[in-house]
Amino acid sequence: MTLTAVPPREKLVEMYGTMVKIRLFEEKVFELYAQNLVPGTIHLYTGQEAVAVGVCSALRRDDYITSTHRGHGHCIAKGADVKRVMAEILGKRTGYCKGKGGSMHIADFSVGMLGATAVVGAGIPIAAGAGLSIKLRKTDQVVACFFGDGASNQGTFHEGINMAAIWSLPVIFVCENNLYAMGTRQSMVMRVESVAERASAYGIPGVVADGNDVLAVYDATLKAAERARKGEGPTLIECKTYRHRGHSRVDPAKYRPKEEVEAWLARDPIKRFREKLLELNVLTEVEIQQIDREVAAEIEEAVQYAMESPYPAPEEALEDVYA
Amino acid sequence: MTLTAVPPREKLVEMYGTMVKIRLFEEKVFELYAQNLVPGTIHLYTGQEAVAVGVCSALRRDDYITSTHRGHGHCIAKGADVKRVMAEILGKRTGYCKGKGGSMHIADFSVGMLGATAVVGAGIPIAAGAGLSIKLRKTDQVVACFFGDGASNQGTFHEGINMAAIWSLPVIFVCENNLYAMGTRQSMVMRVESVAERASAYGIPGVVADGNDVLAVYDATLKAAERARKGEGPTLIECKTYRHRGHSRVDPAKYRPKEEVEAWLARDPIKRFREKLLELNVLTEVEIQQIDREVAAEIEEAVQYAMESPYPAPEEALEDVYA
Amino acid sequence: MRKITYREALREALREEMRRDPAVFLLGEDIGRYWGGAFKVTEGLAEEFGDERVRDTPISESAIIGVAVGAAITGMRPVAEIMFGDLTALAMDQIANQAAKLRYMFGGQAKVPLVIRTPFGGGVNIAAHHSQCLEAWFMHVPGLYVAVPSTPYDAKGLLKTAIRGNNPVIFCEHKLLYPIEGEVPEEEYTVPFGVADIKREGEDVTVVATLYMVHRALRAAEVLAKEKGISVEVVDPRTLTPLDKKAIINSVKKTGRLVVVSEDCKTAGVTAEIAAMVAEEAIDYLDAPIKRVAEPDTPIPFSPPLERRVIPDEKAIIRAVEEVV
Amino acid sequence: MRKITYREALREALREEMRRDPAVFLLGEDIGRYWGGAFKVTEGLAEEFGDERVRDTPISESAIIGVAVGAAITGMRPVAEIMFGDLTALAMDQIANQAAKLRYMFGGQAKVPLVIRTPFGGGVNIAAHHSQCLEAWFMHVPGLYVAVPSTPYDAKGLLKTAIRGNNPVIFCEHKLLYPIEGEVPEEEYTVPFGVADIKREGEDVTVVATLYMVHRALRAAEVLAKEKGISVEVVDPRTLTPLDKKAIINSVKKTGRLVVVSEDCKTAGVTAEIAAMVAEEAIDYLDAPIKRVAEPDTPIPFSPPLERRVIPDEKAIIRAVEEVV
Ligand SMILES: Cc1ncc(C[n+]2csc(CCOP(=O)(O)OP(=O)(O)O)c2C)c(N)n1
Ligand SMILES: Cc1ncc(C[n+]2csc(CCOP(=O)(O)OP(=O)(O)O)c2C)c(N)n1
Ligand SMILES: [Mg+2]
Ligand SMILES: [Mg+2]
Repeated sequence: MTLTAVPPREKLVEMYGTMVKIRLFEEKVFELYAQNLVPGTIHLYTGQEAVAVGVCSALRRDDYITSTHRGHGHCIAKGADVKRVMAEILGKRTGYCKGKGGSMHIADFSVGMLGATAVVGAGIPIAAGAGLSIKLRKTDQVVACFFGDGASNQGTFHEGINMAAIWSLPVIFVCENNLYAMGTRQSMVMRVESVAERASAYGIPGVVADGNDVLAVYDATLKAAERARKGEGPTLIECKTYRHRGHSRVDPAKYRPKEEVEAWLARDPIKRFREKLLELNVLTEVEIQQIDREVAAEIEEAVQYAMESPYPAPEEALEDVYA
Repeated sequence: MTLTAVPPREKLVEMYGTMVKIRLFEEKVFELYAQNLVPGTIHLYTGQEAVAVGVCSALRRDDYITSTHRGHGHCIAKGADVKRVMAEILGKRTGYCKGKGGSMHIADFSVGMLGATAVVGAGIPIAAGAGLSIKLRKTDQVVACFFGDGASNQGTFHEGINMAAIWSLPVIFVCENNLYAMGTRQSMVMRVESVAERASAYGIPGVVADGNDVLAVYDATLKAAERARKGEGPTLIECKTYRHRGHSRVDPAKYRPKEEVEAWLARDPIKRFREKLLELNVLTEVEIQQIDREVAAEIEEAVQYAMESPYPAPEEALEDVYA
Repeated sequence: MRKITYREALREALREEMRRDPAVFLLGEDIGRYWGGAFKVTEGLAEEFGDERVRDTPISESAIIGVAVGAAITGMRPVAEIMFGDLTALAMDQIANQAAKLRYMFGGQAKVPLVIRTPFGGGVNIAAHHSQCLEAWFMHVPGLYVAVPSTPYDAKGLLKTAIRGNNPVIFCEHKLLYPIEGEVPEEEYTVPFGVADIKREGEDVTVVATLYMVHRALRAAEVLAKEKGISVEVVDPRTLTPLDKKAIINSVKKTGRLVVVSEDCKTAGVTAEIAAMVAEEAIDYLDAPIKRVAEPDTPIPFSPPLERRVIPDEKAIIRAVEEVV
Repeated sequence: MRKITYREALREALREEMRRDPAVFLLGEDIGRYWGGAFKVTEGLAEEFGDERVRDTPISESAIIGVAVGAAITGMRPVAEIMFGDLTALAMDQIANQAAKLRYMFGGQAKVPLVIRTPFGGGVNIAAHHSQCLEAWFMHVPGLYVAVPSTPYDAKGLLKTAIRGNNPVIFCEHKLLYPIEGEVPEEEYTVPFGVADIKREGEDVTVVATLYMVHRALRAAEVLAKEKGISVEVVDPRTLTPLDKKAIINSVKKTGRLVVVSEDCKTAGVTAEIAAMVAEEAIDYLDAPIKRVAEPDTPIPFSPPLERRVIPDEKAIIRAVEEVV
């Protein structure tokens, strides 16, 4: 593919740093989970970093995103503070949602992260609604709406994208196709090759991007955002990617063929981007190691912050029901 | 279009008779409605006769159909007795549903008419389910599922057709595109020209048929049914048609341009079929008049039957909740 | 005072709030210039405010609410119409799991100022898919408010409160109420949530009723007063969430007898919660069993004699009152 | 007698009924050979019965139920799984307006032998979208049955009854019950609908509880007996529709005191209907106000101390019992 624009150096460096940040964050969450320090369940973003980072890097801070059960990466990519994300995941009062939401419901409205819904597909019309709000308020923001391949079989996908299409709303629908919805392979539940093909049912462009190539995702998003800001309506971008681990918690993901897993691990988005940056002479090995170390320190700090934060008091359960 | 098969003479005659039967039935319902004899609301099928008759003529008696709020025509075309349809519409105990269903919920399971649902789009997955039942029971029946252009924006359209597609269920999805959902023109709520285009999102054939040409509909259905019986899965047939009257009851349908209405009235499916039959020498003017008279008599009889039938007793309201 | 219909009262509330606040907009099926709403509540509003703010939607109930939620959490004040209350079932996830819960899940970050207007109720022979009263489902959803206006005055005042508030509201209308007339002042006013209205004072029995049943209860009270000398107090909660428990309990303290009337199916319906609340919090004031008047547990049938059988009428209310006095 | 888990009991019921009747088949998300159901209830069944009869579906809750309805009215006996009870909201129209009403609307022409299995309940810190108890919504839908097994024995026996019956059933399971063990005979048996089970006999107070709350009520009863000498009778209705009113009333006649315990949100929940029913039909036997123990009206929070605060525990039950004796 040809890129419309290679981002400037600082942007590239920042993108790399954010990808590493998500990766290390998730590895830490997994570790803490294994130590029984994370309540509930978790759905790690490991392997899909290029999608969240590619998309969010092409957005402005005042743009919106909506997220899913697999949302840590989206959150961090949009600019949320890892300290408070980690605190939320551990159920602490200092978390973004004061411990009420947890892993599946993180939100940070201050950076335009409109929250994760754990009902698969439910965020799609909500994102369209944020788009309608933008249109009615006449700002030039856009909304990026993340969802999975599995979500694209929900009625909300159809209704939400259709509404965004007919009203030319500034929404970028980002399908992260990681080939599976839990143990269900895409080919078991769809008779089309790519989710992007479904865009034609709504008269909008459907684009397939290499979801393990952050620059490809960035580029596709930039184009879609431009289109959206011009009032030309939504785009559906399907990012082909893969989750490195099981669906959630302890899922060993035995339903995936070994060769498939290996092939995708070989296409690790961070490894690829690192190579690219070296190739383009944007960063040296030494600089990369430096970034990796800094990010690791930031994550350590986040863990410490989260671990030291207090739990909410029981009576706080009764707050925030009504405004 | 080229027809795969022109039906035999008796079939053509029967098709003509059924179309007239639906037309006269609906005119009678309208008349009775104006006289305050029909409780509730009504959605007349007038103008769309070629669709129900074209589809049902291509089906076997043991095939199934599902229907909608605009279902009188489907019912009659599938072989239900006009007497009992009329009785149901008047709320009589002798109606197919003992007066419990009324115009929007007629069913006649004895002819495979699995009932009308008044929730727009809700019949689509139900039809898919009847298709699954056929597959599991290993019969060679098929299901025809009627719904409107408006219904194709419902989540159930997406979910139901997708499920039928991935499982190759023997279902024919028949979209009766009469250009409007109540006062809402199709172009206001869809960014595609034809509903049939949406079939590609499910990897199934999408066909546009002239819904005012009974033979075109018949032909498209025959092909879809053959495909379905061979286990090749569903087809989406969009029948372009027009309702002659308003959406329901007293709707004067002022939202429709006069020229549009006139153009469509000029393409009246019964008039056209009548001309065709004369042209093909299947029927003479005299024979046609004879059929028209016989049908009119049958409708009169149905009205009389329905009018003379008793209302259900109040306590019958408490029956049929559970089997 | 001037009299206007319930329909006009609702329309006035919408018009006034749309004039007052540019963040208010309407969306729903056929609410715009081509139809004006299935029950004509929004008639004329597209002409005044344009198609952008009076927005016709596809037949996509779930997305209507979802889109409204997205707009609400980003600064707008959507008023969504679901054409028939029965069809809220199609949007139940967006209503109960999204609209109602986002604020809480996000630890108070979101405000969801969303009004969902929808007509409930039977009496017009349109059968099982267009006649239900489903308020009880929504009472069971924390994070939602449930408004149930029975008069033009309450309709206008409650709708304005709903639109100005910062929480999602299921605004329950009733098909048979649209044409009824009542006094509505020309001047600006609102009706607060959580404040019941004593629609008729009385001494012997408390009848709690909502929506169209308020009118049936009032007619029953009239008959009981005239024919039996029984004095009935009719309490209209006006909102089911928040529920004005105090007003109900105070009335029960006075009368010692409670009949709860609602048009929904009896089991686990509106009458269940009100009866249970009193049995829990005020049982000692009761001199007789609590009576519930509601629909039997059947879908709503089409044919007039059948439908009349299931919807509570004045006679059923009178019978219940006589049983407890 | 041998002991097996609730999960195994459910699986046995499915397996036996699938062997007995070729019309029985299963459908749902990830119920097949690749996962065996989110809670592993259907594990191994695809291997025995094949992918056609243990059918993995797309994530399309509304169509899962719709397809099941279509299959049910044409001769099959589908058992649909909705992965989490909260997600029934997505299929509410197909459940409440289609499955439950078709038979009635069509004047008895249709039979809808459809079982919808779904896990409700909290206690595992998965927050507002995966923790609710929503049985009350379904009690309010005529045409549906609502089963609420609390033990392996009841789970197996009720599920077999559900599958053999000719009506739609919401079969409510509970996440915390899956691993619990209980006695289940090797021999064939079924548990009828509408017959409550006295899980513990007692004299002083009737505690009606369902699902996981039965176990908390039993532990509370143990404590109360030991520490306070209060004798608690624990009544488990086992099905909420049909509800065994007689068993509840008989127990209240004996004890004169009623505490109703349920894990759902209090307002308009399960406890409301049971309390209201007794207030209406058996108030004269009561020597104290009815107490309801349920969740406060909040969504279910994620963090352990918050979640513990909202889900009724033994202490809350003990407190309620002490308040009425
Ligand atoms: C409506 C709904 N159905 C089912 C679930 C349970 N569930 C959680 S994640 C998931 C798979 C989602 O797959 P996909 O959309 O591809 O996202 P991924 O997990 O692959 O990121 C399922 C079935 C849910 N949370 N919501
Ligand atoms: C889910 C749902 N939404 C809204 C309605 C109200 N309604 C009844 S018919 C109708 C229009 C349907 O349009 P279409 O599907 O094109 O069928 P047509 O009436 O043109 O035959 C609407 C909106 C309904 N019954 N069900
Ligand atoms: Mg996936
Ligand atoms: Mg139409």
